[in-house]
Amino acid sequence: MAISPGYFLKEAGVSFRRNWVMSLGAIITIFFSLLLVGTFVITGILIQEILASVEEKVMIQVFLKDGYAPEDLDPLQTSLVEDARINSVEYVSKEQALERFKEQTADSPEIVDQLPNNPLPASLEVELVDPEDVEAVVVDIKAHPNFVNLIANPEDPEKDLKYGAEIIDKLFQLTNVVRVVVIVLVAMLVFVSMIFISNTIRLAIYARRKEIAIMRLVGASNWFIRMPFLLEGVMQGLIGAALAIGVVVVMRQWLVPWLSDTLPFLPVTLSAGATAQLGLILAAFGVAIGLIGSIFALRRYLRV
Amino acid sequence: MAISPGYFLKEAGVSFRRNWVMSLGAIITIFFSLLLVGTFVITGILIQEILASVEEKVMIQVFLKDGYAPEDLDPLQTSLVEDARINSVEYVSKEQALERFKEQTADSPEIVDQLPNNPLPASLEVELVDPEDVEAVVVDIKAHPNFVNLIANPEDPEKDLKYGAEIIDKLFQLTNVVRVVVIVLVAMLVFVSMIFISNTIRLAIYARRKEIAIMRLVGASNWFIRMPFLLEGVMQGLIGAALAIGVVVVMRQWLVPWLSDTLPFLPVTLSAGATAQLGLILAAFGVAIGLIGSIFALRRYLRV
Amino acid sequence: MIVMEHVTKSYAKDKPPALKDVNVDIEAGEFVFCVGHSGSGKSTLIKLLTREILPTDGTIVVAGQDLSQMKNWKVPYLRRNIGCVFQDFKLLPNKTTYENVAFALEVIGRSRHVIRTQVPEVLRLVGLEDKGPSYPDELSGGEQQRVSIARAFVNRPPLLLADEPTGNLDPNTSLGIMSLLSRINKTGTTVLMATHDREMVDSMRRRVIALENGKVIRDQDRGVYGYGD
Amino acid sequence: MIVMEHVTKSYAKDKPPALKDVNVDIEAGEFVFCVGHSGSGKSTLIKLLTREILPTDGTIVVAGQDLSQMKNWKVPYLRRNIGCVFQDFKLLPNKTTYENVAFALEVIGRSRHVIRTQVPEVLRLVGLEDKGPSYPDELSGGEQQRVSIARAFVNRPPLLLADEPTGNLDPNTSLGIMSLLSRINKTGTTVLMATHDREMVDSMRRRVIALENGKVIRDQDRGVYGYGD
Ligand SMILES: Nc1ncnc2c1ncn2[C@@H]1O[C@H](COP(=O)(O)OP(=O)(O)OP(=O)(O)O)[C@@H](O)[C@H]1O
Ligand SMILES: Nc1ncnc2c1ncn2[C@@H]1O[C@H](COP(=O)(O)OP(=O)(O)OP(=O)(O)O)[C@@H](O)[C@H]1O
Ligand SMILES: [Mg+2]
Ligand SMILES: [Mg+2]
Repeated sequence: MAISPGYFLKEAGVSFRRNWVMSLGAIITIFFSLLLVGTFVITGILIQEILASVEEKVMIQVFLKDGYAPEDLDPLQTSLVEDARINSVEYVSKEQALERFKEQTADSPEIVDQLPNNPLPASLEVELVDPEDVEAVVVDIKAHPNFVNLIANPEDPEKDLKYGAEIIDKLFQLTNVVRVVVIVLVAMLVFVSMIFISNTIRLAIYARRKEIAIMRLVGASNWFIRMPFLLEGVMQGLIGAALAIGVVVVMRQWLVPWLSDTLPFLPVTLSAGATAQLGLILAAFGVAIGLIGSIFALRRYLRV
Repeated sequence: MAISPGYFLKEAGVSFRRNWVMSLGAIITIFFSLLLVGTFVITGILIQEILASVEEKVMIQVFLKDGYAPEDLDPLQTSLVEDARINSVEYVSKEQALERFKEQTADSPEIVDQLPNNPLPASLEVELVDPEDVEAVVVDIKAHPNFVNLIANPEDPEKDLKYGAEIIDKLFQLTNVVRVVVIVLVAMLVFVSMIFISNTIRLAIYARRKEIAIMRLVGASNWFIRMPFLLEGVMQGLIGAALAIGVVVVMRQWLVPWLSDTLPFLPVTLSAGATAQLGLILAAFGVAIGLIGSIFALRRYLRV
Repeated sequence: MIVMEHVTKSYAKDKPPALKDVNVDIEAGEFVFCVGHSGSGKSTLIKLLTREILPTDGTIVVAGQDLSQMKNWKVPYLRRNIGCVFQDFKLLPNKTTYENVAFALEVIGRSRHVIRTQVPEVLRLVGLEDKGPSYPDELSGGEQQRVSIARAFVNRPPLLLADEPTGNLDPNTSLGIMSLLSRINKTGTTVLMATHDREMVDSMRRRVIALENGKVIRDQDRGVYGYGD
Repeated sequence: MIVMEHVTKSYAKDKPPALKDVNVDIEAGEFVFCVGHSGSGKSTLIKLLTREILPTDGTIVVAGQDLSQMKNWKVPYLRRNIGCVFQDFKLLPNKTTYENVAFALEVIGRSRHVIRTQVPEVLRLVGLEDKGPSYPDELSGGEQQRVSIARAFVNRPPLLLADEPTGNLDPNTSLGIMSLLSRINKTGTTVLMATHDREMVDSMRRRVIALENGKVIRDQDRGVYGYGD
């Protein structure tokens, strides 16, 4: 049975052209589904980045008592710098703290001028790699032997060790909710795409059910009948994906710059690598959707 | 030509049952499209509310000089209270201002204790109905005859009149971007729905093109041929909308309470009125999509 | 009833026309056979009369109306006055025998009462009284042909066109159908029938129009099938 | 070649069976007519032989294979050894005449070279050499029937089933097709043909199996059409 593989390609192509109304429908369907998936993935990436930039600003502050011994500070600072979970450790002197306070209360600078001396403590500002480690790091700092010598209130260390636990918790909750919502939406859309595509191919089979019956009567084997449908589905998936990728690339060119212009205080960027990855994902999705849709429709409507 | 109107209903129903594979496909399509539209509208409403609650916090502060004349203040306060654009006007005394400052700088309360006297001015806090009016109201306040008598720096009124112009601007930009994004997404989805539905009905017509040709040969008029398709489209739209409304109601019961539990610091509510309105919108959308999809498909594929 | 003047029909420019300069005049109440080889243009002639296709040239007048000048929206009303038995039956596949026949009445807005009495009657006439609930693909070829015949004259049209209505029927059933058509013709209906059935044509002795390669080569009252003898 | 033993086929429980206790034995190389009224079960018999439908009862053996026991995936290979002319033609509507005939060869994996030589030859045999590029709905009824015939024997199957292959043909063309079938039969192909054409059956004098209401009422070598005389 030397059936030339070219036969199926030819057949898929011919049916593609002759039934172009339906092929176009399937392509548009796949295109829009993938476009929506792509939009959501991009939105997801952007939100991730924005959240990440906010999370970065989460830090632990250790307030030092006036007149602490520098030889007590050094070991703590060194051990923090060596900690893999920690991104950076910055020392803020009393003068720097007052400077900052002035900036913060720029509304009523006269307050600072009225101060007889500098009441603000020096501090260490510890920035974390992953904000989720904050509690563990705090415990470690408290456990450091020099810690009690450095702070003003050894009996109540919470007073001198600030890390905005509440804000971090809220932020994590928000991040998680956003993540869950995005994942649910993408899953929903993929599901919808599958239903749409399987539906389209099912209708294509339905419209050609007489043809299929005739093929069977003439002695065509099951795979002979199925092959062109599978190829057609994959072709449609690929074309739909190509269109979607094109739009994503255009979006990256125009939409992302516009967004970061409009929202200069939020970091809106989409790297070329992420775009390429997204393109690959969409192409794979297109092929998978076309193939799974075809197989699903074939299984239900070409049971032999 | 007394064609019983029942004929078309019967015909639509029969074709509905006999071609249930395709009818189901169309219903699922409409259902998901409307569900997505609904989800977006709800998300839009929630975001609106959250933003509104943030916007409410935008206010104009007028700082009063120490020892101002109360008889100068009263006319200004009255005129502000009578202004329709203004929601509320609150007087904050010097003592209250210091109290607040203590709360804000709870980190370092020792600062306040070190102050020899209260350096903070009394103020009027003006809350607006619509934050967009802020510039106009500021101009009006400056133009008030008593204004110069009340403030510490008549030569530079900007110093004593604060309204966080930058923050407001940023907030407006964010709100507008979010609004544009939501509107674009909803428009895209409606468009996708239309394409999907018109595609489904087009395929239904395609699958029945022989039947239609035969009807023509037997002398059926154009409307006679079209009617059942239109009714079928509307029926499918209505069923799809009903399913979508059901899911929205369930979401309101379960998702919204969960969200406001998870994000207690954000005001997440969806009133019964808004839900009913959304239901009506979805039903209208379903019918419109079914009808427009049918008409579009009929016009293209039943040209007579 | 039917007047065709210099009618030519070409399906494609590069092929010889299916009908060439055909002149036919059929009076109301006549019974006419149209014979000819496979591909000689019989079905084309019938499709022209129902305005399924338009002639390339010439004029066709059916029941006083010029088909080339006719507005598109008027075509359904023309067709309601023409019963047509199609060579390939053209039954609606998702309607039963009963519904297929009833459809011709529903289309022209007949009441349910009329449908309920006329459909069973006409099914009895073609011998399908017990096939009412069967779908077309549950019927034998001959049975489908008879459903097509029943649908064509259930609304008693003044003109009946039949394209090889006995092609799939055994001689006995064919005879039954022919006597039915004769009876219908006697009530005043004009009948034009394309056929290959030599025996039938020869025994009926009606007017015969013979086509060959799209030309009328014979138009004879009380004629015979001819050819091949 | 074909052995049917006590074969019964009911389409629905509440209806009389379409075939009742049919016993038929056809040797390789025979030429057999199957005659009977419309609805007597001729097409049902042919559909049973291609395993388009399964019998309710009894055994059918075609080319040494028991059809009731046959695995589903083997059916295509059975059908490749049976040429079948269907009563309703069953042409693929979106393939041209040439492609429809070529399809029967593509399905069994014939090379392009074989297709290019055999298809035009067989089209010439049925008189359609110039209709190669036409789609089925551009052909006359008789032309479609001839395409169906051409497709059935383009791959020279050992068994040829023909369901009223001359129903839509004029007597001349019918004669041509019949002599073609005779020639095919002389090369060793078994031919079973359902028909209504009395003249044909009477003039050929071959074996005739007559059906009535699903029963074999006559099985006669060198028989005649019978009925209605
Ligand atoms: N739609 C079409 N497009 C192109 N050619 C066509 C079309 N319909 C018919 N023809 C050609 O026109 C010629 C006449 O066809 P017609 O159907 O009128 O023949 P007929 O006399 O009815 O034949 P038969 O007895 O076989 O039904 C044939 O050669 C056919 O191939
Ligand atoms: N799929 C089916 N379902 C139910 N009944 C059927 C089906 N196919 C055929 N029949 C019935 O079985 C009987 C025999 O049908 P068959 O097609 O075998 O007749 P036939 O001899 O070929 O007739 P014709 O000469 O008119 O083609 C008929 O009464 C028909 O209505
Ligand atoms: Mg014809
Ligand atoms: Mg039959």
